[in-house]
Amino acid sequence: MDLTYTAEQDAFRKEARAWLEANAPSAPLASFDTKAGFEAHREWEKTLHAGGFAMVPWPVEYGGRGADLLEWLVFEEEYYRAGAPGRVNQNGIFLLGPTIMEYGTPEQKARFLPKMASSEEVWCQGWSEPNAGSDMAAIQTTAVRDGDHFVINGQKTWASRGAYAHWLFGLFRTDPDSKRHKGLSFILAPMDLPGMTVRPIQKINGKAAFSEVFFDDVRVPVENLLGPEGEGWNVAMATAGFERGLMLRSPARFQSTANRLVRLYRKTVERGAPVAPGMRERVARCWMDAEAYSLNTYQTVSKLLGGGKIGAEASLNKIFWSELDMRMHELGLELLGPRAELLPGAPAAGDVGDWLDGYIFALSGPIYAGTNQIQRNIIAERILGLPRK
Amino acid sequence: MDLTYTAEQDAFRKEARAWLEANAPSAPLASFDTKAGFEAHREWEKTLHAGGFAMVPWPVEYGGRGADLLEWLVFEEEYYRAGAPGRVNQNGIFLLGPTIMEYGTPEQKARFLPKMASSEEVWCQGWSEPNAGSDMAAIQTTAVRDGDHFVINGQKTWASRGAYAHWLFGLFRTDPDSKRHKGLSFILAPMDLPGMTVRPIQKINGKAAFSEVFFDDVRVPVENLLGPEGEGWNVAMATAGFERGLMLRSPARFQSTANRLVRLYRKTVERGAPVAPGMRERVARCWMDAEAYSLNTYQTVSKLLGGGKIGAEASLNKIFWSELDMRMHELGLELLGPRAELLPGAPAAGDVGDWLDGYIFALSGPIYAGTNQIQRNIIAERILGLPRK
Amino acid sequence: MDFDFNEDQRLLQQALRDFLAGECPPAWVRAQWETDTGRDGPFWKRLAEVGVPGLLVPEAQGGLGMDETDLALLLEETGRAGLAEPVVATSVGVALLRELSGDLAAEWLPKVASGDARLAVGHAGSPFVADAHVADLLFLANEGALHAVPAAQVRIEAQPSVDGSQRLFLVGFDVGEPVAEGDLAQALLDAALDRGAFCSAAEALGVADRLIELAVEYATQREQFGVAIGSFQAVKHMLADVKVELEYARSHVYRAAHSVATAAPTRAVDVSMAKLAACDAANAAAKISLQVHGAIGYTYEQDVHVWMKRAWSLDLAYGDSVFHRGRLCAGVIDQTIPAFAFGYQPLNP
Amino acid sequence: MDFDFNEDQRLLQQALRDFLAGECPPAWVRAQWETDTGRDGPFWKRLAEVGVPGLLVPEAQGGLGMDETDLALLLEETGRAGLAEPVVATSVGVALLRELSGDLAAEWLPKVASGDARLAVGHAGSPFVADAHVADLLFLANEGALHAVPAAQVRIEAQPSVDGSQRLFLVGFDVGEPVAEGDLAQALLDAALDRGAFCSAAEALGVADRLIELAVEYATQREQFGVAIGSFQAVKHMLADVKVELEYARSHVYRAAHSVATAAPTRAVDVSMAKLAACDAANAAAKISLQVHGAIGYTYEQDVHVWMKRAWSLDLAYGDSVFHRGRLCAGVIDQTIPAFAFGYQPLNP
Repeated sequence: MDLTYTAEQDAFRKEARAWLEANAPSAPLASFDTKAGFEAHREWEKTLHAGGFAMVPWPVEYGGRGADLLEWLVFEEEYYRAGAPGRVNQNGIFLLGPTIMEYGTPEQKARFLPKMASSEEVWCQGWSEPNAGSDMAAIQTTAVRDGDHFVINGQKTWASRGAYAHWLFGLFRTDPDSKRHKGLSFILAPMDLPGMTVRPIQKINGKAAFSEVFFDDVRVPVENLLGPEGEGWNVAMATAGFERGLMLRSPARFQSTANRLVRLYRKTVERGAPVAPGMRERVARCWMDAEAYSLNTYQTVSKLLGGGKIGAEASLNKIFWSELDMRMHELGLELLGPRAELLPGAPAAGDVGDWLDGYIFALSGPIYAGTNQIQRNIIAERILGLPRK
Repeated sequence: MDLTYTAEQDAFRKEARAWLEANAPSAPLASFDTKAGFEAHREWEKTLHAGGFAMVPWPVEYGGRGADLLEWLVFEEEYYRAGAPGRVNQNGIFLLGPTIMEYGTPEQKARFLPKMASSEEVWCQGWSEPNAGSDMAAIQTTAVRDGDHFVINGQKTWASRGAYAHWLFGLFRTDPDSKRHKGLSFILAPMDLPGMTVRPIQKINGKAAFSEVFFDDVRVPVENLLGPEGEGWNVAMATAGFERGLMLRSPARFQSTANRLVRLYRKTVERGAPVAPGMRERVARCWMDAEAYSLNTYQTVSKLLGGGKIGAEASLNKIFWSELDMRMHELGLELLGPRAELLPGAPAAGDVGDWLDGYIFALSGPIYAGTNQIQRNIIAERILGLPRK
Repeated sequence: MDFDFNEDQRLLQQALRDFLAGECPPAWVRAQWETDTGRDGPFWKRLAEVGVPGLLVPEAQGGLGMDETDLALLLEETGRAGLAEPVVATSVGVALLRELSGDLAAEWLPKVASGDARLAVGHAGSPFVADAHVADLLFLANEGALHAVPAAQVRIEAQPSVDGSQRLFLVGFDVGEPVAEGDLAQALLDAALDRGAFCSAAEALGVADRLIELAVEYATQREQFGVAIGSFQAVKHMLADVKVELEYARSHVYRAAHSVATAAPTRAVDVSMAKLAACDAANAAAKISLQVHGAIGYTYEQDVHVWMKRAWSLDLAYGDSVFHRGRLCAGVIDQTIPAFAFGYQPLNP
Repeated sequence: MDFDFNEDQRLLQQALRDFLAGECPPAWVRAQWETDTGRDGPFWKRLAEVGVPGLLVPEAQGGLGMDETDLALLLEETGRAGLAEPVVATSVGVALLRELSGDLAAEWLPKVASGDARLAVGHAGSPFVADAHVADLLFLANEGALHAVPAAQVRIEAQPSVDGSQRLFLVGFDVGEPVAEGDLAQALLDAALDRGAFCSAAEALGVADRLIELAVEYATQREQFGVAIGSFQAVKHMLADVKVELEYARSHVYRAAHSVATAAPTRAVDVSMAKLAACDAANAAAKISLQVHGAIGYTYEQDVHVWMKRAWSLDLAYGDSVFHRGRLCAGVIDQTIPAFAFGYQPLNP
């Protein structure tokens, strides 16, 4: 065990910090759930890509830097410290990307990964369906083989940024007689095919965030099949593992929120606003929990670099970060007092910042990527070994 | 709605207070889970009975005072304020008593209630069995009719004060071919019958508290059947409702603990001992919750006096008081600091009081009288109307 | 001692529930979010016809002459319906008018009872005044004095809230002759804050109830893994826990109603407990209802967020939780304001 | 940067686990509760043979010359086994001897390594000294100075704890020549407290693990309603939640091991976080394990309470939670002692 960085890691941090200071936008971009914000975020991704920081841990040939996961963590820390924009192609680069690396053919890798790294092509996911939410094995949308195409019919939902994305990946039932986890295949589909209709859904803050995607005899070439036909569930599970795991929820995100919370607390006390006596401890405890998440991630990365694997442990992470994120935002809002409900544009909003929007986002944490109830089942059954039934 | 007491209620309070001041033991009695303590508590019950306060809401003919439930609440408030001893016959007077009043024959009432009120006969309960805990319908102990007797074979467990009690009441399977809730009967059995063996069980503080009771061809006369043969489940459910409900958990108990907690907090702060900043709020919140429990009980009593009934709502109470009681004792122990773990006899224990023992008792709250998990099922299914399966 | 409502009170509650279920369905509530004022004058007149704004107005002035123990059950219904009209602010204003009496009361109380006037009240619990944009008369504090200011004499600046039902304003006015000063003004302002906090707590009960109802309904019809999700113990237990929280909050709110109606010495602490308990229950119900609904609940088109945001804004109305926890501690820990355990009161002499 | 244990460390952990499973089963632990001292000299010698008390003793003095990152995994095992021997106090004492060096160290370190001496340490985290009754040498503070006092020169008064494994004493002694004074004494005492708190946290991890294991075992075999109770979602989710808490506590404890071993500038805050997280996890595991066991778990003959009481006493050992929360706030909120987010450290120059 050695918790100090190597000279190389420090040098990389220095380089990333300098580059981000020079290049990160000084003002927040418009939300990437809007058309204009989506394009602005793509522009930023191009800058990142040009700077060589788009996909730090990917191989150079796919537009990455060929660094290891520890450098990825360092980069994320610097990225959040710089307050750089959210990653508009997160579903592509963090979810699908690793899956293509594991299951893709050489042609698929060459075709998809570089354009993903540069965000020339932005991806959305097509997992859920109206009747397949927590119960993902209930997928009904079919992709029936017809010569060298699959013909897709059905409906996907909760596709983030589905209205602007260029490609969709998801699970489809390629064996119409199959049940549950069998007979599903993992298919990649461009969003501009005839027969595809996208209907945006607003999230609870009234902003568009995800979409329903309807398929009406949509023809997708068979070479867009990722992994073996009928084995889509296993391919998807690898992706779900990544999603719940490391890359999308880098510890720097929560440490950054915790640091902002500490600053908000200190500022609130300094200006003499009323603060509950227990707030001091509760804020410190959030900071401590964010720290635990960071430490735990470094443990996981050390394990991975030592040849280990992430399994059901990802479910532990999901519960921990999602509950921490809500807790931190609740405290932030409590510290804002009567101003907590004001929209950022309100004249009296002053420095309320984005705690409210952050809270609304945090509220989705225990729901998406497998509800926390599903995660608890997984922990109980696969980690603790309690009986399924 | 009128939240003031009548002159009669105030007069009764005055009378009870004066009597308790004059008669309640000035020092705590030995635990009623010990032989000596058991007898000392029976002595106190005799005093109470002589004073006319043993069973305030019972009819005069059965040794009560014929008062209503509001006066009962007032009496309880005064009883806890006086720090008077625990009720050694609580399983009799609060659980079985009301059941006999509802289901007993005139002979049974005359035979059992007066001696119960005076604690000449102390009762223990025989509900649970090793394989029938939360799942009480799994009862296996049989009581087979043989002429004018039932012949009982099997085993009961968790009978509080079973080692000293004079009588036991419980559910037995009188139809050996029956399943689950059917074929059970509610039977009263003296503890000195041939074939009964009592084995004490120590609770986690090492003190005897409950017993296993073994039945080996124990013959009980049929007149000890309470309610119709084979209808024991319904008779027992009425009892379980009382247990979870009003009488055993009078609000004064929790208000008294809350007041002690406030005093402990103030004393701790006054003597300059370290106290967590949030403790102030947490203590106040406990006091507020004890208050809610009291208010809620007065609501329930008002409803009962207006002709209403207690149903599944008793499950709401069970969860609330049991969790509150644990929370209050946890805070009490936190306030004691490093002395919290000392046994009361330790030379440095000083004024640690009985927070530790109270905590150990509080820990049983979410378990006995139906675990809180069972109560949540009841609330969800019977109050909220969620589907059973 | 009788801690229950009478049959008339229950009937009035049921009548209002039926009225609002018919007249003020979720679609209507949501439509109000989109209008300029978020308030509907003609609907306010209809509310007056069923007696809501005039409930606290003495019968002599055309009201029902009732008190807060009657109002509590009605506010649960406005909360349940998600009604955005200024019932709370007007009720608080009516009580001020009653206390002030004289010409001001004689002029305004009948107008409130008939639905021809709405009131707004500024208080120490918030820098903002709710519904200042539609109020005909505003009670505003200035340097310890209380002023009754007609709409024409105020300047307002809208402060948009995440809750589309909540319309908040910073308000300025040209200071004229106060209607009360010194200790009297302070007492009136304190009472206004307590009354408003109690009213908000009562609405929060209805909000919590509605959020639980929505979750139970959804969990009963939504199937996953071949069964209704409401049959899963995880769902059951989450909802059971919040139901417990709600029912004990209810006890605090009903007691606060009595304490406000009778100006009990413990009023401040009683109201703070009610506000804390009810708003915590509503916030918990919001989180759990959202969780039970899953992704569907996270969409704008579903109703969960409407009541969730009501829960959030009620939590901040008439003193946020920090304010009320402060008063609770002042009563229970410091004992600088009266708080005594219910049932443990000193004997009447 | 490598936040993982190496294979040797894992093997040593497994070896100790096997040893304790064989030599120190629950019946043995419980038997110790009933003895006068609660400690077993011959067993201590055997522990010394497997290297436990001598782990921090330099190789030159017959120890293993390892550090706290090695010790962490072993203390998890002593916690898991419920071992009551003075491993923690002796480890803390060894570190003091190492720092003091000189004749004292030369005399005592070999004796500790060979199992011929046990140590006890008084510190600011508690008025009581654990294991003072069996210690051959006691480190005690007096007016800012640190004394090393042989057993013959102390007066002890037993303070029975609810945890039969915990033996606490008030200790007096005739003040002689101190072994350290002033800043040095303070630094040594601070380090002793931090080391002891870290050790207690590591034991708490093992205690929590054991409590979860007991619950899982019981829930898997106990049937109610015709199925194993472990198949109920309520049971599953309670245990899943405490498992989450435990695993994140683990991260804090392992980092604290490193901070203690390297005397990191953030040592105080890192240790306090570890102590808080691990003891909270152990206390939560105790409550949930008890709840899963139901009435059976509430009996003396079942093992749950043995580990539950370990959790309680570890929570109070080497600073209670109020002490450690105070340090956490001093670091994070007041920033009067060093605390910086892991990974956010300033760059090396």
